[in-house]
Amino acid sequence: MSVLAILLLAPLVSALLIFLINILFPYAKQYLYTFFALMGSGVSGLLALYVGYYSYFEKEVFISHLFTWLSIGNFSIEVALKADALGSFMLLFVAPVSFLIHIYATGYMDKDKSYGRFFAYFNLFIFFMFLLVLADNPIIMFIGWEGVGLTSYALIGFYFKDIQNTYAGNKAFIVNRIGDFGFLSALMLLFLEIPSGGFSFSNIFLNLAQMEPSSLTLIAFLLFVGAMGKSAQIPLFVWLPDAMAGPTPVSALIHAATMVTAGVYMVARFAPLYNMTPEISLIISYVGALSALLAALIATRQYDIKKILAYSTMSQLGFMFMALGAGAYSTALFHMFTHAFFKALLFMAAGAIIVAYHHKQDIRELRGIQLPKIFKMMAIASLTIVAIPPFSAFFSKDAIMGALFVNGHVGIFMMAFVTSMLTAYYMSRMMFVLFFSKSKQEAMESPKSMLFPMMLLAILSVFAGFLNFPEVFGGNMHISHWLGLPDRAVLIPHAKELALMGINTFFVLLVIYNAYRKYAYTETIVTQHNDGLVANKFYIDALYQRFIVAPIAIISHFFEKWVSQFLIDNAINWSAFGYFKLGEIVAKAENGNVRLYALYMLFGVVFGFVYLYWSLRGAL
Amino acid sequence: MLKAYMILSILLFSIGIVGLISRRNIIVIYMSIELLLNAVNLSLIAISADLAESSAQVMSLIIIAIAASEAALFMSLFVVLFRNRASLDANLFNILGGKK
Amino acid sequence: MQNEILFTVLALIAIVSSIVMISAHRPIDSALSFIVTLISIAALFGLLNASFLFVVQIIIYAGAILSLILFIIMFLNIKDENLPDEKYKNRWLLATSVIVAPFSAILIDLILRSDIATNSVPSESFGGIKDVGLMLFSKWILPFELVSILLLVALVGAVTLSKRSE
Amino acid sequence: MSLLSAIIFLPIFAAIFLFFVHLHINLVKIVYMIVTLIVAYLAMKLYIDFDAFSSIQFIEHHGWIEQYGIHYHVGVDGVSLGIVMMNALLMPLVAIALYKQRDKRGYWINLLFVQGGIMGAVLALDLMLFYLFWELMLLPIFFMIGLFGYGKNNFISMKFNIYTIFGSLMMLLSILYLAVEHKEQFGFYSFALEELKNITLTTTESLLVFSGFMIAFGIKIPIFPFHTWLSDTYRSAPMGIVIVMSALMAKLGTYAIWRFLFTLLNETSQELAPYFIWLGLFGLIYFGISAISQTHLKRMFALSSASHLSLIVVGFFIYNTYGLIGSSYFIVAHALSSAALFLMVAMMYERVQTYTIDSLGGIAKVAPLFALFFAFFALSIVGVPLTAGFVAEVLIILGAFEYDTLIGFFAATSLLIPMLFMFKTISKVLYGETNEKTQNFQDLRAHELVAIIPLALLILAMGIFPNYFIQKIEPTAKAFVDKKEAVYYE
Repeated sequence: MSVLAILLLAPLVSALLIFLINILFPYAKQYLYTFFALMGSGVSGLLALYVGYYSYFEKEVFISHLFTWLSIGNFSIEVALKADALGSFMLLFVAPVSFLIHIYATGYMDKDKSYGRFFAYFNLFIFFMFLLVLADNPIIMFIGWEGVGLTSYALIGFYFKDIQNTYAGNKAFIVNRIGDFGFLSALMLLFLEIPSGGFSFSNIFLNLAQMEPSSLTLIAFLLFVGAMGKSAQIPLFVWLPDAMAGPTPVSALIHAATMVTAGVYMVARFAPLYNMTPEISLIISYVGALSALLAALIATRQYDIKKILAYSTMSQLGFMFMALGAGAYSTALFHMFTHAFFKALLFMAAGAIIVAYHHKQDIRELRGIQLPKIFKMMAIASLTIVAIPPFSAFFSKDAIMGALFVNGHVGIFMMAFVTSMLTAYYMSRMMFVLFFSKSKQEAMESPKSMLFPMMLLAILSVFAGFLNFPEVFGGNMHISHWLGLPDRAVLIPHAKELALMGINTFFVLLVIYNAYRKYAYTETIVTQHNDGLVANKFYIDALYQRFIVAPIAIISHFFEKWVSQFLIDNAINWSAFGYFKLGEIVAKAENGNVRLYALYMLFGVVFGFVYLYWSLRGAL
Repeated sequence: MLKAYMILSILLFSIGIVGLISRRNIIVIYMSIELLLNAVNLSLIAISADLAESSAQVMSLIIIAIAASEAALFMSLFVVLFRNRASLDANLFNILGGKK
Repeated sequence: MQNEILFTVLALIAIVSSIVMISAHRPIDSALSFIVTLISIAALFGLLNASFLFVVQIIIYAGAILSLILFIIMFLNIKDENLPDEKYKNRWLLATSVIVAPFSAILIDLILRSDIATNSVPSESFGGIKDVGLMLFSKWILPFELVSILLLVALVGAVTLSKRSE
Repeated sequence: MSLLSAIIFLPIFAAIFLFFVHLHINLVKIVYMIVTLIVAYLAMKLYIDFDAFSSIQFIEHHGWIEQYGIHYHVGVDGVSLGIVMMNALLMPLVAIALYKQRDKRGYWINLLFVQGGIMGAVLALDLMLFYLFWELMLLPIFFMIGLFGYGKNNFISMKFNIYTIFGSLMMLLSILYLAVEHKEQFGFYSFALEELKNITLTTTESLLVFSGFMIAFGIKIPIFPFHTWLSDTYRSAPMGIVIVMSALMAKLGTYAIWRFLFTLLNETSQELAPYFIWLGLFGLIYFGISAISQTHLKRMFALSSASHLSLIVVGFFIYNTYGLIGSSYFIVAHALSSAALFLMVAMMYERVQTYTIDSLGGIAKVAPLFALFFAFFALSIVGVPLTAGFVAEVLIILGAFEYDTLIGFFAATSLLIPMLFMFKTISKVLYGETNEKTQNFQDLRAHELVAIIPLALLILAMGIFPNYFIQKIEPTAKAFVDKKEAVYYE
């Protein structure tokens, strides 16, 4: 068994074990589940660090061939795992963050009736995520891709007693599947373009040059449709805010740190393809910019603490897509890396608050909460997300800004800039409303199992930025070099970069000060009016409901009632009844009256005579 | 002359058919049938006379014999039917149509 | 010439009386006019030299069958309320005539167009009882015997039918 | 008696025996179990002995009505093997799951009969024999719906049978026409598939013959617009028959397209393929969308089956290696999933006495195992990864893209359409608050688990290790495609 196979299968095995225990022994002790859950994610977390270490320092590529999935004719799809630099990099944050959130979840889900079920799904999710990351060919990647969507569906609707949660899960999965539709179509087109040699990533990239440019464009676009769905970009983002119905660890792991970034990972994975289709790259940039702006705008008027964070996630993903579109793949990945830490931290802190205050999520009801440790952690995360130096996101976001600046699309750059201002605004709004208030609310501090992972993540949020220390400060961009992705040249003069950073930081601080004036120790958040375009999320959900969901229901009804039953079935039934009626009419003639029979005979005779006479008229 | 006889025979035959179909009185129906037979007989005899051949006359004789036996049956039927229904209406005798 | 006049008169009598027969309301009227038809047909037989058939027609038809009908009519003591209520009798007659008309018209037309008359001269004894009798008992012996069986069957049938079923 | 004949006639003779010998109902069930298990064992043996190469194997050939060239001629290849296996596997499982619910001798006798009929129709290589079995398997269904059905069962039974017999008669006309044509061209009557494919037909003739076959198959599958018998029949029919119809008989229709139309009328099939592909795609979307507004579980699953069967038809008519393998694989995968799902629905009906989706809810809370399996089978119908349906759908979509990009996109909507109704159903049935109907919902009992766990495992195995199964189908599919291309280049 190779390292990767163990890494992949450990969570699966633990998921299955938890599952079996849950089914066979409904009254099993909770620590049993805890043990298996942490074993699964722990083993893979450690192995991921090992893989990351060897990949980074020894430039080693881990490969593990499991079995042949499908072999038709001379074309076969292998279940092979491959941890190249990109894969190892993904593992490096996915696995440890998963492990930390597992630890956190043991505290969060403590005494929950469905403790076992939760961890079964959770470990299953990690399995699929690893499959997605490690897959050496797109079909297996797609399996992981769908699998994470599926577990996400199960976890969003985890508290299924409230059917609204289930509907949120349905929505997530259906919207994701629209993306998958694009993804799979792209894969199929790609598959058919490849002349021979298997459907692995390396072979695809080898054959890129021979492919039709037009079909490449189509493939690139369809792949991006898949990414849109998974990474909640316009227009397929509607599921993400609703997905917050799941337990908070789920939001932290799946809807912030890992799954939603799969779209970014996938686009980066197909970087050689996107380098050949600049027009699609531009579309990606614009979609990312618009999503970032829209989400940030909506976030400024949300009250649910988790929804604010959800929109913030979407907005940050928008940033990553902007970078991807600009060709700065490793920059996007680096932002994803730091984002995983600080966004997970934010969600975990939010979860701690929610647990401490008995599942209240509205920031208007949570004003003036008294949780000093949580506050510290949340403050670090917030400062990170608004990109205050020297927190990690400062480096990653400014790298993105720099790339956009160089790339030359002023509109995108301006949108990115406005978005980062708005980010500062809504984050500080949330922080000030939660912690800076005249009223005070006391509560129990969270258990250690929840605090410990948060601390670790806080440390990572602060220092992760130094891993890719920009050259302008004398760093050497370790991660970018390690990843070795085909970035399109991003050369920004150091003076300009410094100026950009300065301007950015200055405006961010200005915005934070404004937010402080507006929200800290005031009643603004309560008195603020609650209507208008932004507060109603631009009516997008209503639009979707109006123009997509409702028409489908109407069409369905129309098909079933009018086409199937009225038109076709009636036609068939009436053709049968027609015979019946015809029989009745004919039977009327056969009424037993012999005179009439004679009459019919007469008719026949006369007709025969006339016919014969007519046809023989020439002979006569 | 033969043609005149034949035409007369045709006319009588047609009148017989009209009576057979349009009347509901079974006695009249019976007599219409007899008229048909007579019309045929007439044409047979006319042909026989024209050909100077007596076979047709024998045929007519046999037809008359058949008519006689038919008459016997019809008469007994009249008696039976009238006894059961107290009517001569042909429309009443429609058990051939099955149960209604 | 004499024959033609006789034929025309007899034919007219036969047609008129048969029309009366089918259109009369009461069966007794029909029966009486039918006798007229039968007798005129018998006379036509005579006109055609079929002297034996003339006799047979008079005796069997006009004599036996028709008197049987009259007897039955009397026997059943048919009153007016026993007669069918033929409200649309005339319409029926008219409609059926219209249907039959093309049939007769075509036949008549064919008869008129065709050339069927041979006008053979019959022998002296033609149509006499000897002539017919010889034919009947030589060439037609089998049909004759069969008819006798038929008559027997009809006899038995008539008796069985009119027997009151217990 | 050799293997295939044993598989065909064992159930039929057992059914006849049970019909004439009045045994106690428990004995009837035992005989049923023994017979179906023997058949399952024989089918297993068949599967193991089956060599993965293209030609037809296990051929039996005996004279029957020699003067008209009708033979008893059976054989199995990669595609029919799948249906034989499903038939052999599902019948005992159905009995295990439902044995407590039905105490009528006729129920089990008819099921045995229908098993034999389907086996015969799948394995027949002589058109007359095929027609015979094709009609033979209708008969039990007629009785089952009429005797044990729900609602307006007599009307529905009559409608279903008149409808399908109408189709069968059209097919019979085509078969007879072919046989007579063979006599004209080669001097002797023949109903053998191998010989009939040699005759040459004019365009009009082959179109007529084709449509005769296609009406029969289209009604049985059903293809739009021959589908209106479907939802009523499924609603009314007892569950054993619903499973047989959705899992086996409908598949038999698609299989027959492959076996008979593609063999006999290869060129005509090629020419008409685009129309049927579009019809299938339309059906896929149409049935899927129709299913969304259904409130009756069985009706909904009926339309869902129809939707997927349309996809199978598309896969066959695409007629390339991926499409053929995908469709054959889908036949098996969908048989497993839909049979399992209908079994679950039957178990649910036994507990709550209703099929109305809106009157259910919260089952996941009181019966987690039931909910788990129900959700699993529903998801396997949707075709999520690691289930057999996913592999099949991917292959069909791949084939569709190879055929034409636009058709590929439409075929790929099969990722979306089934979800729309399936997820709504899962939510409404399993989740939410319990109500007075479902609060005492009993979880799965041991015998029910025995019936559905093999199905679940098989679905997973086929989803995770498809290669092992596809190796049995692949040579047959490739042989067909090679032949098609040979014709194409001539």
